[in-house]
Amino acid sequence: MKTKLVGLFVIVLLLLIPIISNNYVIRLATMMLMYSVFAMSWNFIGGMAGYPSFATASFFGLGAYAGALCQVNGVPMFLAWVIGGLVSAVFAWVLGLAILHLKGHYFAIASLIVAEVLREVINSATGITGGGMGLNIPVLRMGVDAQARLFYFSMFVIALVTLAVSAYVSGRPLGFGLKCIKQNEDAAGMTGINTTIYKTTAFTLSAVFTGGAGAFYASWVNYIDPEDVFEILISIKPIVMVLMCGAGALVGPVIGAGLFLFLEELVWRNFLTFHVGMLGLMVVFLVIFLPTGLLSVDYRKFLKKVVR
Amino acid sequence: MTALLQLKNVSRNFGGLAALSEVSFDVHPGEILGLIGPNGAGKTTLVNLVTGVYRPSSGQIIFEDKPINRLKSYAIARMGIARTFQVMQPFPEMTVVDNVAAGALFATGASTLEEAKELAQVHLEYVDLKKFANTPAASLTLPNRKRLELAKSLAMNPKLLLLDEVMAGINSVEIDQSLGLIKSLVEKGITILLIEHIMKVVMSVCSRVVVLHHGSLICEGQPNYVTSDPQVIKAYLGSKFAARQNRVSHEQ
Amino acid sequence: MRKRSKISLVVLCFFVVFAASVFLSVHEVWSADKTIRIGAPLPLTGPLAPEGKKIQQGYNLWAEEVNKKGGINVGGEPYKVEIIYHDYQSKTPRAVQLAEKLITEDKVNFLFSPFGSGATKAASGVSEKYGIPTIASTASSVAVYDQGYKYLFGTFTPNQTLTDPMSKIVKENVPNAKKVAILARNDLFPMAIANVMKKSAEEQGLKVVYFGKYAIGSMDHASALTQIRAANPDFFFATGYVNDLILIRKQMADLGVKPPAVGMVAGPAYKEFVEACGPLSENVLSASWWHPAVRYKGTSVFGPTQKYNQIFEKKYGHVPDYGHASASVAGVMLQLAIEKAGSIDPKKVRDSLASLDAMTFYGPVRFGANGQINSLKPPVFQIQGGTQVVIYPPEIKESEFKLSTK
Amino acid sequence: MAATLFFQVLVNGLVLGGLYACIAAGFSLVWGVLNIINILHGTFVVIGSYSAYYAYIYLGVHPFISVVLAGIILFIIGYLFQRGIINRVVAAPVLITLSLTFGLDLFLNNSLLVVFSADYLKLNLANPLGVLQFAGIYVPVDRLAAMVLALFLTCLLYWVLEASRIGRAIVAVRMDREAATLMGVNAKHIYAVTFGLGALMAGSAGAMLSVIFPISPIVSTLYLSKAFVICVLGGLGSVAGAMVGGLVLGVVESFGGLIFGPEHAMTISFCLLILLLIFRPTGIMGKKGYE
Repeated sequence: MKTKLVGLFVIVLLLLIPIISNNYVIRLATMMLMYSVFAMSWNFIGGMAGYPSFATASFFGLGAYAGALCQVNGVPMFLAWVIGGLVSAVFAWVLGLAILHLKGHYFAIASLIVAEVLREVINSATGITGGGMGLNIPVLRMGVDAQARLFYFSMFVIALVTLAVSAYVSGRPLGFGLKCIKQNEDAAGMTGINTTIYKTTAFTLSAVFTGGAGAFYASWVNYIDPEDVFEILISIKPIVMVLMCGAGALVGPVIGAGLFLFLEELVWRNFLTFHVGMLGLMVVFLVIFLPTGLLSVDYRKFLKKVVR
Repeated sequence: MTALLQLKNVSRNFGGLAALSEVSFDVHPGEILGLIGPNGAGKTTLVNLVTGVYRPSSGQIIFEDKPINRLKSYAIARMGIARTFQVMQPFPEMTVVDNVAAGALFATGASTLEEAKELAQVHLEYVDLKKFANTPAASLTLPNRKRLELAKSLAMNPKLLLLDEVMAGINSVEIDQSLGLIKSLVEKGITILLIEHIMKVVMSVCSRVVVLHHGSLICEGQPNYVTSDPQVIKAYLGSKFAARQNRVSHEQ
Repeated sequence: MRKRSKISLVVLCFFVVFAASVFLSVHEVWSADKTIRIGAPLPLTGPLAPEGKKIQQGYNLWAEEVNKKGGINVGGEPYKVEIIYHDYQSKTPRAVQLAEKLITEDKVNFLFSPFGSGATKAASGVSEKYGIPTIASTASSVAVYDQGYKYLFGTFTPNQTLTDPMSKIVKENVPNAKKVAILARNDLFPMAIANVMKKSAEEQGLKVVYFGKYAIGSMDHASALTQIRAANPDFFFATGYVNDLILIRKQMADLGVKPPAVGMVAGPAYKEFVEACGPLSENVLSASWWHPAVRYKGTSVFGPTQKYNQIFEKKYGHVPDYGHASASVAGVMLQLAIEKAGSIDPKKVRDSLASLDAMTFYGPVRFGANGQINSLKPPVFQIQGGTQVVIYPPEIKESEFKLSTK
Repeated sequence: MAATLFFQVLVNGLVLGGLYACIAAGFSLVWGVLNIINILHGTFVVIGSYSAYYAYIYLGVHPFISVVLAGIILFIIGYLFQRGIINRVVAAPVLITLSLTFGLDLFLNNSLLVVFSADYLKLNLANPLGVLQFAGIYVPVDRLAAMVLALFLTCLLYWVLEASRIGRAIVAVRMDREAATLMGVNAKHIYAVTFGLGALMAGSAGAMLSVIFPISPIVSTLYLSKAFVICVLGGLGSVAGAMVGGLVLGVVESFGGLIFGPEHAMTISFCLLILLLIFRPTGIMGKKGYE
């Protein structure tokens, strides 16, 4: 009951943002929602199934390019987002069948390298993608404020859908089976779980919304290039966000995304040429001191300690 | 009477080392077949081959007249082969009831998670673990973990149950309880392959016994026949003991 | 108990983030009057950082010089200049976002565009949307200016103004010149300039016998250079950024690629290139939109070219290159336009820029209808004796073209 | 003519492969023993290059001698990083360790950017080593020397692991940490030494490469991505694997560039990597059966 109330409160708060703040804050809030989509998506494969996936950047970049190319060729924006998500999903399905038999470091590296491969491929397919020159996406013919709000609410919907699917999955046999796979994959197989299909489904779920967010991003910033959308940092960020709030938890990723963006913004504002380094320190700090998530810190105890 | 499970010349190599070579035997429906052998004989490898963790390097495994040696473990599980684990417990951070529910949900007809959890309660009752239903599996004591393993396997509603050293590390009173439990399973119509190295256990419940040594099948037959086989004695107790045994029988 | 504390922590987090975002949004714009604020998104980290730093030096020099002289005179009232930098980490979309942030949140009056044609084109949509006059100090592709935008003005003439004279010089000076090989980085500017070089060379009656692209981030050019050696060209033209060209020049020597003429854009204009290549940089041909050897009697804040060089060298300890100069002149253009308009109203300054006709240390400044400068004649230069010497146009040339020997 | 081209490209590939191998050897060692994917590796190489550059400019030390100096500097840096920070997560899942070294790399690389600026430097020897030439095939001596030196260092590393006391301890810890600890090996120290050795190899590689590649903090990611590919190609944790992986990558890139055009050279090597991961994740030199 209480959780529901809190959820409702948060949703109302998020809905209020575009009414009470300026375009820049709306942009930040949109970014936060996008980060939370990354984190929730990653949670399917990383949190639920326990596979150390560094493939977020691949899915994001692929979705961005698929969506952008659709839009350049006249496909309506919203449809282009759906296509971006689907392209990523299909890619993830095939990729999953190929690399999900790998474990641990091998899987991590394979998923990490995929983004590099895609980046190189898109870089060299100059004829279609513009290569390193990037791709311009047609600008929407509407007012600046209206645009900011349109994108905010669109991302809000995407995030909500992702959350809903996460919640749905975690309460169903799929989520249950993934939990088993995370604990002991061999035993899960012998319990009758088709581990290949389950893992691949989780991988695909983690791709579909990330890909959709990628296509969204392309429309939102009007310009993408391979260096940007396949950046390795995109793969690392959701992991840190989820780690911040405990892997596997449902709303954890959302809060992690908010906190992470806040810290990132803070660092970025205060250090002109050293913000990347500060971001690195932040990641180090979070990983070393909070490997099980902020939510696992009993902060009342902590406060008591501080007060005394 | 056709066999429920047939192994035909099954071999498995690991990096050039033969863990199992040319093993053949049948498991008949409704029996308790003992599989014994000293440590390192290849017993667990055999279980892993039957349950699809590994694939045989050569040979065939047939279950209910269908070859299963190329199937994945989930498919084998759904056909009705369940196993317990020797050391590890499957899903340590999940609750006891969830562990059992996993078996009920994925290997049998339970269509929803709720239904599976209800079924799980029944099986927990059966092995007397109901009071621990909501504790994490990792916190159970060793004998209780073994029970959990059993409950989980039963929840899969198996035709063939592979019990991998369920008696190891528990005291004699508990062994007797377990034996009772195993016998009651057979009455339910479940065929059992009992993997053990404690001979006493095997003797009392098994109708037949096969013996593995260094990856080969060295003897097959009634429990009494098997224990008097000199090769088995040698394998178990070493050649010195076998020689002494020989001498003793001579002197007598 | 624990569960409740978790939930309240969640709420707390949200409040913190929310409060912070509101705080950030009202974050006061200080001393809004009497100051002209100019936004400059630059690549201060990442692969383009060297370029970004150069541009920043150029802007800073201008702002300092203006403020030293009391600021910009807007209808009799002096305005100080403040440049607001943000680092876009060499990531173009981030540059676009920052352009918007600078306009909406930092409330800048004018904008200097991000680095290069690609990012400039991407960000130009934003400044057009908000009607903020924007000076592009590093964009040469015509495609950037032909978008029909009204608020974008650029300091670089189109690319063929560099390649036409270069290929002409090669044709005239290399005996029996027939064959050209081109190797280009697969990136916006390097590809664009390679393509126009192909056209220029063909117009001169030269035959392009090799045209290759290399991936961004290549660490080895041996295969391409081996093929080029086999093609035996009279003129080899390579495009890329400084690091690419340093590596290519080194590997040319390693593999015995010795054409009589070697051209490279855009690296040889920078002192780093000469230092890093050492003797190998000798006789490398290049062209750029400006060169410290040019002599224009500028009337703006920096005076004539010599004066600009002097001021620059005094502050940074080395001679400026075209990147520095272009950045400084971007400021000068804006200043001239504001002073002419007598206002900082974006629309008025925009119109004033469009009709600007002035002489600066950088050269005469007039913009075409599309906003790209069309009054410059870019110099062609060659590295001789460890420095860049101008060999074209004839009015300002310091030396004659020399054939490569290494 | 075609034969000359073929052999020239082959030689190009082998020499390049030698350089690649020396970039990857230390990375492979750390991955194999510590089970840590060290994202810092590329930045370590760059620090090695800077050390050699400034040693040459200010002290006139030849970069091939600076190999020792750079190695020592990096060994200390590596040892401290491991002992101070990375040891805290040494047994943690790959998510944690990879994110941690990634964060450290962002920090260290940005620090280099602030200290040295992003401007590209290159070490120009007062007496360049020149080019060997026979039958129309060119071999640059500096690359050749760097390759030989790299081979030598890699063999030295191999020997250290095989024959020295500390080497045996490293191997023991890698086989079974618990058992090694019981036998009196200080695992923390051994981990730090191993990480230090990995950094040492990176630093030495950097010193050698300072005469070949432009030096800047920015190029670290290029080195790192090569190390990745080579490690998986050759097989993890095996010093010989890094050697083989490097040579294979060098040759594949050279011929890939020749056949498909230089813009595809890197794509080809990445595709090779993915295929290998799918079908033979233990690499060319690795043993069958993994994790």
